[in-house]
Amino acid sequence: MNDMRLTERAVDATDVKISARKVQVYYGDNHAIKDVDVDIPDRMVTAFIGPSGCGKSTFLRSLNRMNDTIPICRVEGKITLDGEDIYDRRVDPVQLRAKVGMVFQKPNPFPKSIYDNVAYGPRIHGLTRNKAELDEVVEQSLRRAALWNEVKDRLHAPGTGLSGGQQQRLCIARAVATSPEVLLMDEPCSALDPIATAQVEELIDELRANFSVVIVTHSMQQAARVSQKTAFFHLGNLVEYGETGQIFTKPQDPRTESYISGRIG
Amino acid sequence: MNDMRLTERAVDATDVKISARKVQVYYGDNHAIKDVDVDIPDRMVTAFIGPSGCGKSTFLRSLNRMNDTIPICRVEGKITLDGEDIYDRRVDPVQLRAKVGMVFQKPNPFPKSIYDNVAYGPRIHGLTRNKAELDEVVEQSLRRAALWNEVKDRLHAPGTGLSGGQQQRLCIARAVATSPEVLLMDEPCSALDPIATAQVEELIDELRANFSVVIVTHSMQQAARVSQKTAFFHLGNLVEYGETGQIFTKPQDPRTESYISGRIG
Amino acid sequence: RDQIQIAGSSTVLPYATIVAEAFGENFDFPTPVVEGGGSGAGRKKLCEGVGENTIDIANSSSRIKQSDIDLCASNGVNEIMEVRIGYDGIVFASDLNGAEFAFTPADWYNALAAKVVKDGVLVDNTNKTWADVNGDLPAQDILAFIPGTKHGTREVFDVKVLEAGCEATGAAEAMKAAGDEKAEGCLALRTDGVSVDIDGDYTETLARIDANKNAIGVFGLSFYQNNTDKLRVATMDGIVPSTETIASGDYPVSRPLFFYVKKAHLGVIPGLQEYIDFFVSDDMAGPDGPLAAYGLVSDPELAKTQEMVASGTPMAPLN
Amino acid sequence: MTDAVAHPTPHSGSLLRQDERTRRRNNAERRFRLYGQVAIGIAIMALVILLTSVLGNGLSAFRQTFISMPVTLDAAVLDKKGNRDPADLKKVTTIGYSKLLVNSLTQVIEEEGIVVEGLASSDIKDMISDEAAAQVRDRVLGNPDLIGQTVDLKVLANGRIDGYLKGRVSMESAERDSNVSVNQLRLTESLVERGIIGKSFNWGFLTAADASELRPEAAGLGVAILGSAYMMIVVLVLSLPIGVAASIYLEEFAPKNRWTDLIEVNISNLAAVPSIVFGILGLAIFINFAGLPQSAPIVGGLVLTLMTLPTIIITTRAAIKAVPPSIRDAALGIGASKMQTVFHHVLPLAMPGILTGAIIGLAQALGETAPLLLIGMVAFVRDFPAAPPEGLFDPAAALPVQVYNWTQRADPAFVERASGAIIVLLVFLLVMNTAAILLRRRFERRW
Amino acid sequence: MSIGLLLAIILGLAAVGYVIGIRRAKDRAGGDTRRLHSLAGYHGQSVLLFTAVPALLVVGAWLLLQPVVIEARVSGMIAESDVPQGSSLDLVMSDVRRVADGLNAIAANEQLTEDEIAAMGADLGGLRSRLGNAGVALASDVQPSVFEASRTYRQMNNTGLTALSISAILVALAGLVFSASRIQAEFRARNVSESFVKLLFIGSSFVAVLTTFGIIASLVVESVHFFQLYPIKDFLFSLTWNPQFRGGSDLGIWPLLWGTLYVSFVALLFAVPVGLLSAIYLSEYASKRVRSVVKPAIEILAGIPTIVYGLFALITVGPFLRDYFAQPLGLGTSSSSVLTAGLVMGIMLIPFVSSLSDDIINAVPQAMRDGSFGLGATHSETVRQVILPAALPGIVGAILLAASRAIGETMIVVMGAGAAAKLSLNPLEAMTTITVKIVSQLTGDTEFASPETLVAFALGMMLFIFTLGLNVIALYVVRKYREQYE
Ligand SMILES: Nc1ncnc2c1ncn2[C@@H]1O[C@H](COP(=O)(O)OP(=O)(O)OP(=O)(O)O)[C@@H](O)[C@H]1O
Ligand SMILES: Nc1ncnc2c1ncn2[C@@H]1O[C@H](COP(=O)(O)OP(=O)(O)OP(=O)(O)O)[C@@H](O)[C@H]1O
Ligand SMILES: [Mg+2]
Ligand SMILES: [Mg+2]
Repeated sequence: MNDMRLTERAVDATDVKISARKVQVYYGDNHAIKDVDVDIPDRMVTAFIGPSGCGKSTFLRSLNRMNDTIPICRVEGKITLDGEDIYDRRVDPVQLRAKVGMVFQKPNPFPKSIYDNVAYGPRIHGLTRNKAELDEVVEQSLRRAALWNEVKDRLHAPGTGLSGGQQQRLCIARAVATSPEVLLMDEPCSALDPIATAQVEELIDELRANFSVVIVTHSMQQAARVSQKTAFFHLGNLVEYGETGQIFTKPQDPRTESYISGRIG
Repeated sequence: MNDMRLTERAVDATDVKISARKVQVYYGDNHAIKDVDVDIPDRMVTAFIGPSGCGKSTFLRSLNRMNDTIPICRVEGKITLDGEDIYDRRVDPVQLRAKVGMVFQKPNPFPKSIYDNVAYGPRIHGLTRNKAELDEVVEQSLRRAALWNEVKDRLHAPGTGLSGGQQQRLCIARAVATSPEVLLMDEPCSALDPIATAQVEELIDELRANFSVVIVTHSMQQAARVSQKTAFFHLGNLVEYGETGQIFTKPQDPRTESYISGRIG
Repeated sequence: RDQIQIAGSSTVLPYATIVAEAFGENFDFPTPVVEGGGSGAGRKKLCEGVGENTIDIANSSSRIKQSDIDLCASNGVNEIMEVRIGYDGIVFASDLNGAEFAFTPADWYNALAAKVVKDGVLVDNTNKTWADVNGDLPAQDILAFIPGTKHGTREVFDVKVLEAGCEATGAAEAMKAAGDEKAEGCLALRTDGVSVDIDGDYTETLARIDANKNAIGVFGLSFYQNNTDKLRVATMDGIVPSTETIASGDYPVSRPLFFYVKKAHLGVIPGLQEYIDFFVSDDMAGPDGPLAAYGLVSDPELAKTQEMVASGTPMAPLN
Repeated sequence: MTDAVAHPTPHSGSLLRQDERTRRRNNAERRFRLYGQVAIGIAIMALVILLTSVLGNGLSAFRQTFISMPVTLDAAVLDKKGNRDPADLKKVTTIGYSKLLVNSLTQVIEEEGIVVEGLASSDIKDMISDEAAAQVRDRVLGNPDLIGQTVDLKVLANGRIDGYLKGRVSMESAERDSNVSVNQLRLTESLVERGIIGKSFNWGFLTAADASELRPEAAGLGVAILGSAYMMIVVLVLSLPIGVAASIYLEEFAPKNRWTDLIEVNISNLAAVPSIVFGILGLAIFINFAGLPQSAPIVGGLVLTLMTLPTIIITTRAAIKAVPPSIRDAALGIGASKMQTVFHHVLPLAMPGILTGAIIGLAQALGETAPLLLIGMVAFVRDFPAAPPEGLFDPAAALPVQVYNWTQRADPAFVERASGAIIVLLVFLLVMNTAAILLRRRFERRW
Repeated sequence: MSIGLLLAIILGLAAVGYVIGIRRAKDRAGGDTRRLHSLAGYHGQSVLLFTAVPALLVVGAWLLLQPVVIEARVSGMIAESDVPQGSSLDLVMSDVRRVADGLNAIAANEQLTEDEIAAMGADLGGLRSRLGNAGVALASDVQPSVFEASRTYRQMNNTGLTALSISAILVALAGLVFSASRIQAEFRARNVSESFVKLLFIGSSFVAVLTTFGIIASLVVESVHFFQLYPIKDFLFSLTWNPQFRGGSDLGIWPLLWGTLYVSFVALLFAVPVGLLSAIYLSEYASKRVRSVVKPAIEILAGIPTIVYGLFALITVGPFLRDYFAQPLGLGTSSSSVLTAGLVMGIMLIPFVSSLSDDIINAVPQAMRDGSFGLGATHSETVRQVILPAALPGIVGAILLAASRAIGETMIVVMGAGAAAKLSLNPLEAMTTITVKIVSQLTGDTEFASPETLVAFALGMMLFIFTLGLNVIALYVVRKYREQYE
């Protein structure tokens, strides 16, 4: 793709957190991501938009090697985090994923209590020194995910007994609790009402102060509201990538334009 | 609740398809739906809105007795379909669910091929006489769910290998294929891009010609676009129910108003 | 290893356990460990070599074979003592409430053999009832439970009953005339289900007779003696089987029982010498001893055996 | 809508009336349910039949006939030199003690004034178990002070007398039985009336060692229970961890390639290897090659471990496979390592299946005889093995071995004991599995 | 120091190492565990592993080697003349060991010094009875050279043990110090201990492979031996099985293979439907209470010794089938038959199918059921068309397990189907299986080196190859139909 533009951007972006070069992802024979180059800046929110099935989740999952778990999935190209190739043999995907957290498209709480769901990350990463600290982290995370008020009386009820939107927020809380450097969120607000959405967006904005956030969203408005950078995917290609304002106001590619204006799907 | 208003509406509504009276739903001790009275008109789209966790899905599931599958769930009150109590002992939930189809909040395709997923309903209900007809129904349904173009070359690939949005549309196609009289859709467009959403909304509009559709949605815009009636739930209560236009323009309950204007969650 | 280890024939097993038990009770040595597992396997284990990991004594319901001796020799087991402990009678018995039978080997041959002589020519056996075989026998369907070919008892049955019957009926002659030099056809049995091989034990045969009241089974004398309230024994050539008739040789169907001692272990395994002395002592293997009480036919030449055991004479090469 | 016009919806009509098709489908549903009930019925019925037959045959083994009488431990017989020298005391064999017991019983009969015509003194001797003499001898050797005293003893009665009290032997059968006489039975009746002969709980059945064919009344399961317990310890300690570890590796870590296919096929194939072949293996590897002793529970345990491994691996793998991938994704997504994912999430969810594997595998291991046949455990063992770990290397029997041995014995008294042994085995199995069954119930959940 | 004590010390050290590891890790993190790469527990674990494992390996290796070394030395001390005629050095060595044990026991009982023990050599006759009193029975008097050898053996053993104790503890300490000193905040303790655990996992999966090698190795020698005595052509292609004591046997595998397949087939034909339907009923329809009672109850069926089934077949089922089916239908008069054995074996196999399938069915996510119910499917349609396909891999596993068990079963076949090797289609006739013949030929009274006995090994080998083939096919079939949910 338009390599020139990319280099340009790399210069003006303050700090590149993740950079992808010529990334290809295949599911068996299905070429799901084609030759994608992208630089995800630090301390910013990047939004991935694009029609359903265009490869957003796939690309997102390749950023923290979650694709490793799908046997038929194959990733080519180079993705670096802070300049280090994450597909290098020496890289421990565990450490990578501790740094690059993920909220999945389908909420997938553990069949454990709400508390344990959130406390899991801090526990395995040793983020807290004692129970009190852990309680603190759990409460904080649930608050930040705008779930605390709904569940504070039933922290020990199973996480799978929550409503769809609650599960989604639980998964956000769970991811936030480990304080990753990069947070990948796959449609984090799809099951949320406008107010909860606003709260999560607030959270995203807050996270941006220290971390890098990548969100996949179908809502143009949301992308416009929360992100500084936007990438538009179409049929596995990264069609356009740039400042959010620019993408939404002056898209350069006709496909971007027609998607934004609601003409292609 | 405001029984008076309800009676009023029941008169002016052309035809009541489902009517609920004093419905209570409990999950163990948790009183999730409190005393809900509602009449769902035939040949119309009814939207359920409300903050996450307020009981929309729960109420929706009680309309076709899907709550029966949750052991701790208990339903009280009376729900009638075409005047017949669906919780009557003589009612066969299977027949009920054939009439009242459902699309779940979390897409749950069967671990079968895309084709088999859609053909499942017609097959068990014996809706088609031969393979050609079945093929026809499958194609139609996939087309109506705006998925045909994406999957027509891989009808025999597993449905679980689709992207999130594709799975959601697959589940819609699956539900549509059985041509139910009432279709309950729990956030059918949550994972869909605007164009696909528009296509699904078109489908809903089309279904309205013959059937009754109930959709749960978090998007006020969507509710306004597709529904004729809207019910607003809050903390398990049905706060307000009425013509969509009226709810969005002149809400009577302060809670409705603040929800619509984005102040309570 | 402190205790004596014994393995081999399941026919000898009960006698060996009786002796082992008494030995453990009355001597300071631990009670020997006695295994079944079959004569063949026992002798194989005996011949596996000299040393703690190998057994000391192999029980056997038949004489050791040259191949075993060769195997022994190749593993350094050069001297073996052969001890004949007595005889085992093999009896034919049917359900207690059934008819009485008085057999001759010829009856058995005519009942079970694949080919029998009829009017001087070899024909396929079509006898259905015992009366077809011999007019003196009851008109009862033939159904015989005989030991499977794994059992040593079967060999005795083959030799002492079938072959004898084959000779007696003239079938052997006819076969030889027909070109079967060694009359091997004598041992070919019918396959139409009248003769049923039993791979299990006498208890199984007994259970089968329980389920098929008109069947005849082959048992060891001691087994029969313990179950006289369920079984009716048949005579052979007019002789009733008993320890006396077998000891005297009147009852034809019997066989000697042996055990084989690895001489190299004598003087090394504590109690081994004492055990074998004890086994063949009159207190045990004599006609009034517990073994006889259980059904072992005492060896008339026991004194010779005792002497041999005391002096530790190894067995001479097989002739 | 076009579709609906093309295919008029078949679900119209009242909910309260089932349409034809629904009725058919519901009938199919009912039939299906019925099949399930019938299937369970068949399984339970088979279980009930088997258990009743085992219990019916075997419960009587837990009671045994004893003769209670005063026995004079005559110093003139037991210690001719009168110096209580253990070496001399040992010279008196069980035959000597047997005479003592016979004298005592004869005396009792005389004192009670029981007269049975034609009763020979050998008849009296045969009423007392041979084991009794051995027991008294052991007791005296352990405590030489008893010599010269008259002690009240409860000694085992002969198996046929026991059989008479249990209805196995009758007057008619005694007439044909060379091992028991009608006179003995008459005498027994008189003694039972006077409370000298009677049945009581048979501790010996649980604690004593096996006995020879001449003393079915004395045969017990002590050595076998110990041997089985030792073997099961070995099996439990080895097969469950190894099996689960291997399954985890194959399901979660191993690359999916030819090599792991090979291992997979290989494991399913091992499950089909007849158990006796594992015995051949054990003989070759553990005894002949590694030099472990014959008849030892350690070898039995190792062989049974190898035999149960495939069962545990196959069930565990199936259970691990059934855990939905989204759970793994969730854990990996927050930076859990594969190992943590497995231990924290996958294993707990797979636990019911793993425990089922353990239950079935151990049941199989506990009841298996064939492989023990070749490693010398199907044996007559009288001496108790020592406490573990040394005891693992001592000869021992096992419960199924005892069952197998006893079913082959000629004396009908062993039939009841074999069934009794099966009861003990099943109780053993239940005790062993209770923990697993309870645990499994706790781990069962739907998500 | 006894081995038990040594092991206890090593494990104790490991436990100490665990604690030290945790402490040190916390120290290194300056009290703030969040700075650690891995949880403190992993640091402890890595120290534990480094302490225990090498030391245990040393102990293991030492214990394997020590006897070899010592016996080589000691056996040199025994005079040629002291080895009795026909006996072997090996046996004398066992005497040496026994005497040494006895000396140890005496020394321990009576608090003897080394010199006093040496003095015992003067009265070798008395020694035997002393040893006897100490619980060590000897078959004959102790020879002087044997006594000397025993003493040396004892001393060397004691020295060896001391040396072992010292070196093992040193190794443990070294491991402890080394791994504890490695602890840094950044030290990847989790990776280290996880790699270690993974290694253990790999090792465990090798056990199965090694078992296979072991089986092949233990079968192949005697099989070759068999084929030298009996033509492989006849074994593979002859249609009769008729072993004889005096040779001239026909040992064709086909009747046995046929019997094996037939009996297993009948057993599965019974067990699979019953087991599967029970599993479905238990997991889908039955109440929790019923399930929690019935499931363990059915599992008892797997624990009943096969001999009980055998007797059940022999006494009850066999005559029943004969009287009510075989005879009225004119299909034979045999009370033992393939059908008898198959049915009874089927009962035994029910839990293999039902319990495992039940667990797997239970593990299918509820969302699958909801999806199907939501479309108006009945419960049975849901089960048949959604749940069973999703649970298929596990169910196939269960069925394979049951099939394996069926092929390997002996007792039920012996008593239920009889011992007659026959090629017949009639299920009411007696037949037998490979496994039965392996057992019976191996434990029979025939001489070992004859083809009649050795054939057992060849049968085992053929069965192994045969089931291997079946399993390969099964693997590919399952692969093809595997369906993954979510
Ligand atoms: N299976 C369950 N067990 C227990 N409680 C449940 C269960 N499902 C839902 N609840 C609780 O019932 C309440 C209503 O849940 P419901 O799923 O109906 O919410 P909803 O309106 O659909 O929300 P959302 O928009 O987030 O999907 C919530 O408080 C939820 O936690
Ligand atoms: N596990 C899988 N196996 C095979 N194909 C897959 C798999 N997951 C996704 N695909 C295919 O890869 C393509 C990209 O999928 P992806 O999930 O990345 O889409 P997406 O952009 O996230 O869409 P959505 O907005 O619907 O979630 C789609 O065509 C999809 O069908
Ligand atoms: Mg997606
Ligand atoms: Mg919901």
